[in-house]
Amino acid sequence: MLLHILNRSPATSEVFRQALAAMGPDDRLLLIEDGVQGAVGALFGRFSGLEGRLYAQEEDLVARGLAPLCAPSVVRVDVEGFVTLTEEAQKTVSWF
Amino acid sequence: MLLHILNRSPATSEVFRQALAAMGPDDRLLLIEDGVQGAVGALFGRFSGLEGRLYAQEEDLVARGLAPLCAPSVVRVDVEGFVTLTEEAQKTVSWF
Amino acid sequence: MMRYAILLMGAPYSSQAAHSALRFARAVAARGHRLEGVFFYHDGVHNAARLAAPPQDEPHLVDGWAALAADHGVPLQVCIAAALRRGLLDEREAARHGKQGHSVEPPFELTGLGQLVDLGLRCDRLVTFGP
Amino acid sequence: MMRYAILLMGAPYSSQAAHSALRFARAVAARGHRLEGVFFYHDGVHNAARLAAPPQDEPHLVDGWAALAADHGVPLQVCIAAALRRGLLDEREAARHGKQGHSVEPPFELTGLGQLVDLGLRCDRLVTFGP
Amino acid sequence: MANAKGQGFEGDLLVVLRHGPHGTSWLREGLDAALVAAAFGRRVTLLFMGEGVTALVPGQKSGPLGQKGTSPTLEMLEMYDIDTLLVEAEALAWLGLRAEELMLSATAVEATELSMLASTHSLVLTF
Amino acid sequence: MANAKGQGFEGDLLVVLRHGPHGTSWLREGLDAALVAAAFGRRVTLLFMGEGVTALVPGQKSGPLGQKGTSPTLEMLEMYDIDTLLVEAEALAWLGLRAEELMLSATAVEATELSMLASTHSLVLTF
Repeated sequence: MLLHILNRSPATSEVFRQALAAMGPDDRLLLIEDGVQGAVGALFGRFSGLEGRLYAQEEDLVARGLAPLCAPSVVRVDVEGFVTLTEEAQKTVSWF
Repeated sequence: MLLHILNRSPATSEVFRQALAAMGPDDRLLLIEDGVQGAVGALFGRFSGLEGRLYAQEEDLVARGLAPLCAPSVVRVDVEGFVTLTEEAQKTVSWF
Repeated sequence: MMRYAILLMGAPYSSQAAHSALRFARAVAARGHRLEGVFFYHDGVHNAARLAAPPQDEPHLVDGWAALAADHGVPLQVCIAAALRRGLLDEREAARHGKQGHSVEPPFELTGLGQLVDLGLRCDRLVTFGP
Repeated sequence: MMRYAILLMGAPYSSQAAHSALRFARAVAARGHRLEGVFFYHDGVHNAARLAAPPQDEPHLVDGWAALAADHGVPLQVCIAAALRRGLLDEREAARHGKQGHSVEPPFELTGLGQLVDLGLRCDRLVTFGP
Repeated sequence: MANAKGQGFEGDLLVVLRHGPHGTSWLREGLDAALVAAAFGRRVTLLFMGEGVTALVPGQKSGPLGQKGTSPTLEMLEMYDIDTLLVEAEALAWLGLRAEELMLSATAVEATELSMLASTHSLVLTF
Repeated sequence: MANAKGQGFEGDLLVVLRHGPHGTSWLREGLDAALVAAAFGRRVTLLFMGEGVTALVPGQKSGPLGQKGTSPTLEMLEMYDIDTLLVEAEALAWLGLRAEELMLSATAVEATELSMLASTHSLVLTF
């Protein structure tokens, strides 16, 4: 199981498609920085099928005022949770 | 008539949609740098409806080996042609 | 003859923006227009990095801008706020911030954002090159 | 306890990558892991800019990295080729390229890309922060 | 106040903000340009486009390292007489917010109206 | 030679190249990392993804200011024993080229095969 990390918003960048294409069936996806926009509103639809494997960095949601808008099925993790995710994955792959 | 300038590839960036949204019916679009990928292959389809108003920077096509693949309806201009386009337009707007 | 200004927001080497802007600047001057200034903002301020040492077989953009200034008297204006954050200081700012050494020198000049607004509204054309 | 390495490819201020990487680095150390190195590549080399003078009410990332190195003995390795192109030179490279002054100093060290490959394959985890 | 027909949008400077807070410095540097122009007595219109609409999400906070973000700057816009704030309607839609829920009073602009904005201002800067 | 089933792709380092030549320094800096790893005796797989496929378009030239581009570096890959070159089939399709038309011998990889690549290499670097 790998951890993929995405920091770009699906509103502007098609990079999320590369992350999705490279993900195995058990891999996890963590949204950080502007990537957390993907946990909100209609953009969340880009990640359908990842229920239980889609994470978002809590601090980035909070700083942007997006925490109240975050889709309920997204698992919110703080930076300690980010470290835990990297421990649990065999390796990490970043998409930016 | 305004000249819009786009330097990102539609393969990765959604910025071309912003350029298209901001264009008036007589405005022109010049593709430069990685933007010239939009003059090639299936990506050219993103700019349908701009016939006669879609330009591409010749030097950028040539450096990338893309000149032979450029769609025939794209008007190819060198840097002097770029200057002429800015002369003819009332102002320029850049999308990156 | 028209008055032109260029706004450059891309760093050399990391993006092609600086190459495009320099080529366009030369073409504007060759065409007989008056280039009233190049304004460096965002990561474009790195074009003023006097310590840049690119490989010998690659164009040296910092020198390229200086040559443009020498040939056509074009002011090279660098946003001071954007530059300070990014480690680009002239001798005066280095002294003011207690830093030894400096990273910007003439013909590049640190200036305020007001110069960009002035250039943009005073010239017939402003062309932006982003990263 | 695992061995971690960080690859940082974003400049401070222009992107959040450096903030994220520094926070992650501290969390890794707090968790008891061993952070074997931070490698600065692409625009990430600007994190080593000793002349950076950010506004007083913003985090000073260059100092933040130096504090991490002091607190946890983390090597801060800057790709020399990426740095030279971008105007980041230590005293030795400045002398070698005939430049007066320098823009990188310890604890940041200029080094080759081989160090990145070594870190990546030697550590249990490499985490990349891009712009 | 700007209306939905495009009248009232004429001005010296259109600043197009296409990035959100915290992730990059684009929003901050774009706002700085707008503030300086306004301080010099120029009429400024702000257009929040694409990701830029997230600049106006209410309840923004400092970043975990103490990064201020841009909401304090946005709150100063009125002092600078920058009161024409436009937001791309389509971007608001994907965010799932209505214009009234934003942290500042802003007018939603439909796609069909966007194209006239650039031509009704003397200068357009995109960030 | 890598085959279409994913066997033979195992190796030390997967370098994912997602940008074309000339526009940014990503491709050059990614290739530099690959060359250094290979010089240190590591097995390297290159995956050209998205815009990255344009790195392999034949007939590339220097830029108008004398920028070398990356095709001279690509021609050195064989000397460094980097011979596993993969290209995303979907990206080739939008470019309108077939794998045989590229400047170097490369294997097209379908979307369904992409996902196994990251797990079969010790380290993945994206550029």
